[in-house]
This record gives sequence, structure tokens and C-alpha cells, in this order.
Amino acid sequence: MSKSTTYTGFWQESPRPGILGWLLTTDHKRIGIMYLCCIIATFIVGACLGLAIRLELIAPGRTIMDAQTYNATFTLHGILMIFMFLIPSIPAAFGNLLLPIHIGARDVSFPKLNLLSWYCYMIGALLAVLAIFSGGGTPDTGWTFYVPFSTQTTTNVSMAAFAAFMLGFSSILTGINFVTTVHRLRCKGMTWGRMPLFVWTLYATAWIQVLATPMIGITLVLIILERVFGAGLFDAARGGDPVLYQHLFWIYSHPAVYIMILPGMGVISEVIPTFARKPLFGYWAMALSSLAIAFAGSLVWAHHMYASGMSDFAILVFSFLTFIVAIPSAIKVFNWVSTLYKGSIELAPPMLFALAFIFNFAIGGLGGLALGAAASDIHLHDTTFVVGHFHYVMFGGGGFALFAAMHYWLPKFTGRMYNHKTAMIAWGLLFVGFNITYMAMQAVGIMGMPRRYNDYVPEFTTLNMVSTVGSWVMAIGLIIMFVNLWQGLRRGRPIGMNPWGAATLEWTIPSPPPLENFGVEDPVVTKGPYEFKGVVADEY
Amino acid sequence: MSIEHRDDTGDRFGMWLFLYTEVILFSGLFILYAVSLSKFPEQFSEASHKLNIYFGTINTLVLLTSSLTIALALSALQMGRKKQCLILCWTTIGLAIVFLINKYFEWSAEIGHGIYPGSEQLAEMGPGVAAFFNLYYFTAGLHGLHVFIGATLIAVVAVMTAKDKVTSERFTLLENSALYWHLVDLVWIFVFPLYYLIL
Amino acid sequence: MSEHNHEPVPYRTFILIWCALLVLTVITIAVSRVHLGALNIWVALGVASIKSSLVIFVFMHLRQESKLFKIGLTTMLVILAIFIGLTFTDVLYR
Amino acid sequence: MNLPTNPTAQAVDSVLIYIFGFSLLLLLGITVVTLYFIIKYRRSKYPEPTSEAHGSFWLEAVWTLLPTLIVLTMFWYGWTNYLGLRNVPEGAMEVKATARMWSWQFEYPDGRKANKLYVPVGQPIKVDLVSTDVLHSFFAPAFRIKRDAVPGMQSHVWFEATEPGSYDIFCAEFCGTGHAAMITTIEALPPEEYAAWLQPAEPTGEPRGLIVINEQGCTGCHSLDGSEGIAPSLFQLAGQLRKVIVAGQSKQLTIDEDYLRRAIRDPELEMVDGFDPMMPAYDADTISDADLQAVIDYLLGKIEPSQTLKLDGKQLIENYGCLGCHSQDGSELVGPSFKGIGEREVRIDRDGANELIKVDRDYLIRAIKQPSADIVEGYPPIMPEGDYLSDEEVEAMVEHLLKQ
Ligand code: HEA
Ligand code: HEA
Ligand code: CUA
Ligand SMILES: [Cu+2]
Repeated sequence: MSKSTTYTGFWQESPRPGILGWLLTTDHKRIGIMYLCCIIATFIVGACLGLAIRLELIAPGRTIMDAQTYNATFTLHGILMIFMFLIPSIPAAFGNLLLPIHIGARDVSFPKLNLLSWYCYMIGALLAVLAIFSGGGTPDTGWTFYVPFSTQTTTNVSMAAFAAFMLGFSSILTGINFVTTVHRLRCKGMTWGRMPLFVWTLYATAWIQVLATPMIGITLVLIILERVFGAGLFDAARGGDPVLYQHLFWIYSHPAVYIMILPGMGVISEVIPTFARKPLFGYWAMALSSLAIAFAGSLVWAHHMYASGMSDFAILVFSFLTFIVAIPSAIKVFNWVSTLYKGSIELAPPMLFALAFIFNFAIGGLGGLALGAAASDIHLHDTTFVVGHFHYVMFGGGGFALFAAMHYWLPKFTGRMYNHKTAMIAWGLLFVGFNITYMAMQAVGIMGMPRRYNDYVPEFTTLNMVSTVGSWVMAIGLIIMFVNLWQGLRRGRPIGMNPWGAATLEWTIPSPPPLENFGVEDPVVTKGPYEFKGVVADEY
Repeated sequence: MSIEHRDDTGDRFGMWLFLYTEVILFSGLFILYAVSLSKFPEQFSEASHKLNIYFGTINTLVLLTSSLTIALALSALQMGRKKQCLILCWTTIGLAIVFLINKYFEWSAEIGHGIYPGSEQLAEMGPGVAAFFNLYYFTAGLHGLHVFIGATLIAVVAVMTAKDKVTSERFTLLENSALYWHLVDLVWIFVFPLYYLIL
Repeated sequence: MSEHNHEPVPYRTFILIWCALLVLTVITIAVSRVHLGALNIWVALGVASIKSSLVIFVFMHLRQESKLFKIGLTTMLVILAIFIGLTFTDVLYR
Repeated sequence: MNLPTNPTAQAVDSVLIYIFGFSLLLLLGITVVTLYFIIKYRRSKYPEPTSEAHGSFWLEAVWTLLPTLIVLTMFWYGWTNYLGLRNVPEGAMEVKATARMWSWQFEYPDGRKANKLYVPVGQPIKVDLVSTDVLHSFFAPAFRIKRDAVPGMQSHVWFEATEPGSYDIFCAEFCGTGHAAMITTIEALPPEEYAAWLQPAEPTGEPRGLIVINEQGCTGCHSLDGSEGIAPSLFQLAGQLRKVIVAGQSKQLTIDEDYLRRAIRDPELEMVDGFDPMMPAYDADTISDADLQAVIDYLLGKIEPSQTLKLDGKQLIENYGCLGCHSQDGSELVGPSFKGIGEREVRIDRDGANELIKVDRDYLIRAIKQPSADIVEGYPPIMPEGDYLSDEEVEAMVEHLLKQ
């Protein structure tokens, strides 16, 4: 494959020239890239908000902002990070980039719908930004929009809610697209048993997106209507029920956390076999556990409500179901680890991020168990332990998976390789800083510091300071990582088709892939996604 | 030169997936309904007496019939009877308009009685009644919106049919908008008894 | 690859179904006039379900569709049932 | 780190330790094995994998079943101990906790109000939670208990302090600007100190009548300060006119000794108009004639009413949690400080218009009763309405504020 370094694949080939070629494209790769850019931008903004939060919490009393600003900050941070960063991150960015290639298709089932979903995302993002500067001020409800506060506060909640609504719509469209694509466009020989696990997880995720997201849609609409008409839907005096709102919210938002992690698990299931040069252990267990997580994940939402005044019977049921979800995740972890057994392991940057994922996700997930048990959750609920938990799973899990994916696949799509040494340094700082930050946060949570507190009693000072310092280490790591990727992907050494020696379809086509991915005739698959026999990594 | 692969089944399946999301969307309101009903059964039946059952019934008939016409329209097109198909499409739209006009009168009557979300009177009628009418307005409102969207879709498709963009060979667009319209009908099939008929 | 676009359904079928729907509508209204207490709501829902399955299977051509469509629909309904059912584990036992 | 010994904390801690213990083992196991594999099977040593294993049914079965068993024990342990947190032991003392933006108020069975939760050591306490505005959450880390206070909904927590001391109470459910400031404490006192606290402020010089009134818990229904309750107030009765119902028809009478005596010994006779006949009759062995006389003298003001009759503005301001948002030392909190509020000039937005006014009695009264009327410039319009305050209480508070 002697591609001269001037070859640029889908970056150049396009029915329309210039910027329109991007804004009006229906090419899944271009849409994926556009998503990726927005998501990174969101992450950087949200992350800096996170830094600001930590800075305020470095010591008791007022450090850099007053209470109201603080509330606005973590609300914004939460909304950005969940609705605009993590939920679309891997599915919308890398899913779009890879899903069709992985199943040997030329594009998704509904390319135009795909573009529309990106525009919905942009509209949502725009509204979110507007919500900051317009109306009664930046929303201060937390990303959970709990009533009655969210219907009473004077800040601009309606617009934020509508923004989230649009983002949800975009996510639904992606979901519809992926489910249909997987069912209809698998190429010749691409049996269900030969799909890469990344596709399996995206498929499971897509079902959640389709079946759960509308629930948040209606919930947010109800908040807006409530603020407009003051009808009292959730007001006990007028026949409403504040706790019922929480049900509606979590019916979506718990499954949503699996939207955030499942694709990440898919990425890890691609990276680990490649760098162990060994078939993924227990393919079907992994595939089915993805579906199991997707299904069981939609049965457990009320574990966020143990202290809300919900009935004890419900607590019994939901606590039980919550522990059931943990099992498929356990299966996955064990299979990843045993894939390493007797492999030939290379610690390339993507692999490092993948291993970090397993460690972080294990900590976060096991923390989830303490939250799932009724008695212990009563103490831990709404403390910074919960905050630690979800940063471990969302950032240490979802986030690290995204970074793994970036280091693993972006060279494919730019045709250039970043500097490995720098990447490893960045990884080290990030990993260490991350664990300092959130370990301390969990510890202070166990001591009883409530979350969403801009000020706290002196006992909590030391650990908060540690946590803040940790966030700086993490920041440095992240900056190095981003800069390194950016430079490498623009000026790095050109690579051939298959730098890692991986066995899935995307590595059998030029990098960057051409428009429509495959040559004139469609590919025909004859072997599983992890059969490395005879696959050689080409030098770069 | 975008990829010209045609997959009608795929397109239909996509539409069905979208319909699932619509069902879940409405189900949110139905959950609220179910919970409030189990809390205030008497007040609910009391409240539903305040609704005008004739409006409800007429609208039910209208929607059922429109469902029939759009279904027929599809068969007509498949059998290549373009003219009939167009007539049936426009009938469907006509019925949709009838439905909305009906709603308009019904609502203005109730609002005339000071019954609307957030009104003082409603608040005084007791929590159950208030909950009932809030939900009634929001559900019916959302449904009305869907009627509007569905009608628009069908109109567009009708025009395309007239221009032979949609033909007896390529009718997925008509089929999908018909599917959407049937969903609108389905939702009403549940709204009607739940809001107008509980005693 | 438009392997199967199913046969056009004859007008008769549709019209028959339509009549059935009208009859069922009359029935619900009639039943709602007799007091059965809590049962009323269940009867109403029952009839509504029958009506909707008629619409889904005939008007919406689910009959002719492949298994995939049917599985999809079932999945959605199961999830829906779960959402409602589990919510009631709280509401009913408070 | 020594763990608390109170029952609720122990119930929670044992579960926490159980789960964290298991988690630590699992985490260590997984990490060690992973590291071992990474080092042992590194590419430089094994250029090609030495196994092509695709999986193993038995292994899958094992690591499906083992986790299942483990988590089920966790679930069950967590659930049973949770029940311990819900089932209030017999003979628990009931305290009503009212949460409002952004303060707690605790109301004792005898109607006594406080903004700290004073409890005797060694007695189970049942705290009934109510909220007047949005969601709040009663969180006492030392006792590992937490429960949301939901407007329009009843809920409760219980705890028992086993050692005297002062324990934090946080508001754990986000409730707006003052969320982090919605903090108070549980003051667990040894029984005798608690008993002392129960006694009205200064036992000395306390008129006998008042003591009797407090002992009998009359104040549970009758206010001493004129604020209307479920029963007529006992504020300045002497010579007042009363409309009473005697055998069906109503009649006027002026309050005097005999009337009061009848009203206490045999209330059914003449019920004050507009009140339900719920007052119990107090016979001679519940209230001796001497005591009765003392009460009557007290009520008719025969002896000069002691301090406790006059409301203490300072106390009220603390109890109603004003200090959650307003400082007394001039430092800036959510709301304007009370320091020197008496002789201050403030810029206010009154329905749109913005004007400068001198703080005076009327202004303060308005500011407490309907704060939204005029907002002091530069502060968010978030002060809750004071409509739950009686005029006397407001008066007293304003008095105090002007003196600041
Ligand atoms: C990516 C997102 C993500 C993921 C994957 C998870 C995963 C899990 N979460 Fe988490 N969670 C959140 C995001 C996520 N969570 C968020 C955002 C919140 C807070 C929302 C808010 O209030 O703002 C939250 C809050 C939250 C709560 C509510 C806390 C409270 O507010 O009181 C609970 C309670 O049960 C919970 C439980 C769990 C459980 C049991 C899992 C399980 O899926 C974990 C399964 C994983 C493992 C079990 C570890 C891996 C397995 C092994 C190491 C093998 C050994 C394991 C066994 C033998 C069991 N989470
Ligand atoms: C994916 C989700 C995600 C991610 C990645 C993060 C990342 C971070 N979050 Fe996150 N956080 C949430 C989701 C997330 N958060 C959610 C949902 C909430 C709940 C909100 C609510 O309560 O409603 C929350 C709440 C929350 C709180 C609790 C607030 C409170 O309850 O009082 C805190 C406190 O420390 C915090 C801190 C941080 C920090 C320090 C990071 C750090 O990890 C950030 C790391 C990044 C940096 C340190 C900056 C790096 C710099 C760059 C990337 C710039 C590079 C630029 C160039 C190269 C040009 N977050
Ligand atoms: Cu009250 Cu937070
Ligand atoms: Cu959850």
C-alpha cells in the first residue's frame, strides 16, 4: 500500500468543496469528525469549570466565587459534561467514524438523518450557551433539575431544559440510525458472531438511546410547561408529587449512565486484544453482557432516590435490581483481564489508557455497590462520595475510554502518528492526578461532606485541598495530552494501513479512509474480528 | 454522488423505531395520569364528567376514519391508482383539520369555564381535579401538536405524489407518514377512554 | 436491495377493520356508562388495547413485516411495562 | 479512626465495612493479576501469544455465579440494616423539624421552639421532617442518617445519641443559594442538663402561675403572646370581652376570676365562640385550688408579668434562622447584615422604581412580612415570606433590630 503522504482520503474527497463540504456532508466520517471537535471543545470548557469548582473548594469560606456563582458553575459543568460531552462522545464521534467501516458498510442507514442529528446537537449547544447569558441568569438547579426548586428559581432554567431536550433528540436520531445500520447494512460474511465488540456495545447503547431518551424529553418539557403555566404538576397542594418527578428524571438518567459507559467498554474490548495479540476472551459473554447491561440498566433508576421519601418496598426492589446490574460489568472486567493471559502485551498509549480504564472503572463501580446497598447509601447519598463515584466511572471510565479511542483510532483517520513518549508522560500525570483528586473526594464524602456545597466545615479542609492539588496535576496531564495529539496528528510521521497490527476491517483500508470507505466492490468477511494470525503491524 | 443504496425495509424499520420513541414520550404523561388516578379516583371521575363526551366521541370517529383513509391511500398508490391516492390523502388532511377545529371549540368552552392549567378556579376544585385537567391539557395538547405535524407530513407527501416523486414503485415516504398518522390515532385511542370515559 | 415490498392490502380488509374499530368504540362508551368501579378502567384499557392491535397489525401492516419488527415492538412494550410497573412499587406502597 | 457507638451509625458502618472490605479485596486481586500478566507476558519476552484460547464456559460460569453470590449478600445485609434505620424504637421522643430556605427549626411536643436540636443522651429521638418550600434533606453524618424533607409529604428519621456532644446537621438536598449555609447542630446533653434546659430560662422569679401553665402544657394550645392557635391566646386577658356559647346560644361576658375558674375546671360549659370543644377539664387533683388561683392571678396580671411573657426578639431571630442569611457582625452573607441596620440608609427597588430610604420600623416590618415588595439593591430576591410570623413576633424582632 504505497500511499504518498499527500494522500488525504475523505479529508479531500467530497461532492462539495470547502466548508460547505463539511456543513452539508452526509459522509459518516466527516460527521464523526465534526462531532469530535464539538465534544473536545465542550470537554475543555467543562473541564475548566471543573477546575474552577475545585479551586473554590480548596479552602472553607469564599475563595474565588460566591454561592450563586458556584451553583451556576457546577450546574453548567454537569450539563456540559453529561449532555454535551459524555453522552455523544464515543457513540456520536467514534461510533459515526467507525460503525459503518466495522460492519463493512459504506455509510449509515440514514446519512441525512445523521447530519440532522449533528445540527440538533449544535442547536442544543447554542441554547445551552444562550442560557448562560440570557434571562434571569445562569441556571442553578444542578444537572438534575429537581422540582420544586427548578420550577421556582428565577434563573433561566427553561432554556437550559430545552437545550437538553434538543441534545436528547440528537442522541435519539443517532440511536435510530445505529440500530437500523447494524440490522440492515452488515456486509457479506459479517455475521453477528463476527461483529467487533465495539459494534455490539454501540448497538446495545443505541437501543437505550431509542427507548429511554424520550422520557427525559417529556420530563424536561413538563418542567418548561410548569414554569410557563405554573400548573402545579409536581406540587402536592395541587395533586402533584415532587418525588414522581425524580422517577421520571432517573428513568432516563440512569440508563443514560450506561449510554456513557457501554461504548467505552466497547473501545476497551477492541484495544486490549490488539495489544495482547490475542482473541478477546469470552466473545459471546462480552457481547451478551453488553445487552444485559443495557436491559438491566433500565430497571434500577430509583437507586438515586433511597432518601427521597420513596416507599421502603421500592427500595427493596431497586436495591436488589441495582446489584444485578453489577454482574455483567463484573463479567466484562474478568474477561478483559483474562484476555491478557499468555498474550504478547505491548504497552502502547492506547493500551495504557485501556488498563487505566479497567482500574478506574473497577474503583468507581465497586463504589457503586456501596451506593447500591440501602443502608450505606443513606449515609453516602448526596455526599461527595457520590461525586467521586461518578467521576471515577464517567471520567475515569468514559473519559479514559475516549482518550484510548483517540490514541487508537485518530492516527487511522489522519494518517499520522503522535509521539508515544509524550503520550505516556501525559497518561502518567493524568492517571495519578485523577486518582488523587477523586480518592480524596470520596474520602471526604465518607466523612460526611455533602455535595453541591460551596463552603464546608473545617474538618474537611485537608482532603479538599489534596483533591484540588490533584486536579492541577490532572490538568497538566490533559494539556500535554491534547497538545501532543494535536501536533502528532497534523505533523507526525505518516502511517500505513495498520500501525497496530489489528484485525478489524478499518485496518484493511487506507488511512485516512477514502470516501465510501471501501473500493469498488463491497468487502467480504471470512474471519472473526480478533484473529491476528498473519496480521502484521506495518512500520511507521 | 452520495451512496445510492435503496433499502425500503430499513427505512420502514427506522420509522418504527422513531414511533417507539413517540410512544415512550407520551408514556411519561400516562405514568403521571396513572399515579394521580390511583391517588384520587373519585376526583378523577368527577373531573372527567366536566369534559364534553360528544366532542371526544366525534373526534374519535374522525381520527379512526382518517386512519382508514390514509391506509387506503397507500393501497391505492401501490395499485397504481394515483388519483384515488391523492383524494384519500387530502381527505385525511381534511379530517385532521376537522379534529383540530373540534378541539379548538372544546378547549375554548372549557377555558371559558375558567378551567385551564394554573387557573384559580381549577386550584379550588381540589388536587385531584387540578391534576386531571393539567394532564388533560398537556396530553391533548401534545397530541394536537402531533396531529398537526402528521397532517403536514401527509400534505408534503401528497404533493410529491402529484409530482411523481412518490410512485407505486417508491412509496416508502407515503408509507412512513401513514405509519406516523396511525400512531397519532393510536395515542388518541387511549386518551379518549382514559380522559372522557371514567366514571 | 428492496427485497420485499409487501402486496397492497385490498380495500375490503381495511374497511372491515374500520367497522370493527367503530363497533369497539361504541362498546367502550356503552360499558363506561355502567358502573363497575375500578373495573371500568381495566375494561376501557382492554378494549383500547384490542383496537390498537387492530390498527398496528392491519393498518400499519405489521402482519406483513418480518420478525424483527415484531421483536422490536415487544421489546418496547416490555420496557414500557417495566417503567410503569416499577414506578408503582413506590407509589402504591408509600 | 474510632467509630461512633450510636445504634444507627453502627447499623450503617457494619454494611459499609462489609462492602468496602470486599471491594478492596476484589480491586487488589484484579490489579495484582493484571500487573502480573502485563509484566510476565510483555512483548519483548513473548513476541507471539502462547495461547489462542477463545474462552472457557466454566470460567464464565464461575465469574458469573461468584459475583452474583457476593452482591446478593451485600444487598441483603444492606437491606436488613436499612430497616433498622426506618423502624423507630418504642418510646422515642418526637421532635418536629421544619426546613425552609435556609434554616432548620425544631419544635418540641410542648411547643417550645429552637434552632438547634437539643436532645437527651440515651433516648431515641424521632424527627418528623416537613418542608415549607423546596426539597431539603436532614443529614446528620455522625448518626449516618439522611432523609429528604419534601413539601406536602410526611417523613421521619430517628437516632439516639450515646455520648454527649455537638453533632453537625447538614442540608444534603440542593436548595439554592443558602444550601451550604443550611447547617445546624444536634446538641446531645446528659439527661440532667437536658432537664435543666427544659426548664424555662430563669426558674427564679418565675411566677407560680406560669410554671403551672408550662407544666400542664397549656402552651401546647394557648399562646402567651396573643398569636392565634387552635385555642384562644392567654395574652392580657384581664377585662377583655369574650363571646361564649352557653347551651347552644352565644353570649357576651367580661373575663373575670370566676369565668376563668369555670373555664379551667369545666370548659364544656362555656366554649369561646369559634373554637372547638377540645379543652380537657382540670379537676382539683390535677391542678390544686392554690395552683389554680395562682394561674388565674397570673393570667389576670394580678402580679406583674415577668420577662418571659414579653417576647425576646433576639431569641426569635435565632430560632427562625434569619442568621442563616443575615450576619450580626456586618460580614456579607446571602442577605444584608443586621449590624447597624437601625440607622442605615438603603437603596431599594420598589416595583421597578429605585429609591433611597431610611430604615425605620415600618420598613423593617414590611421587609419581614412581604420581602418581595422592595428588594435591597445588590441582593437576590430570595428572602422567604414571613407570613408564618405573628404580629407580636415581628414587633419584637423589629424592636431588637432597631437596637442593633
Ligand atoms: C458512566 C456512568 C456510571 C456508571 C457506569 C455507573 C455505574 C454504577 N452506579 Fe452510578 N452514578 C453515576 C454514573 C454511573 N454509575 C452518576 C452520574 C451518578 C450521580 C448522579 C447524580 O446524582 O448527580 C451515580 C450515582 C449512583 C447511585 C446513587 C447515589 C446517590 O445519589 O445516593 C448509585 C446507587 O446505587 C449508583 C450505583 C451504581 C452501580 C451499582 C453501578 C454499576 O453499574 C457498577 C458496576 C461495576 C462494578 C461492579 C465494578 C467492576 C467489576 C469488578 C471490579 C469485578 C468485581 C465485582 C463484583 C464481584 C460485583 N450510582
Ligand atoms: C464526564 C463527566 C465529567 C467530567 C469529565 C468531570 C470532570 C471534572 N469534574 Fe465534574 N461533575 C460532573 C461530570 C464530570 N466532571 C457532573 C455530572 C457533576 C454533577 C453536577 C451537579 O451536581 O449537578 C460534576 C460535579 C463536580 C463537582 C462537585 C460539585 C459539587 O457537588 O459541589 C466537582 C468538585 O470538585 C467536580 C470537579 C471536576 C473536576 C476537577 C474535573 C476534572 O476532571 C477536569 C479535568 C480537566 C482539567 C483539570 C482541565 C484540563 C485542561 C484542558 C483540557 C485544557 C486544554 C486546552 C488546550 C490544550 C487548548 N465536578
Ligand atoms: Cu436546604 Cu439544601
Ligand atoms: Cu444510577
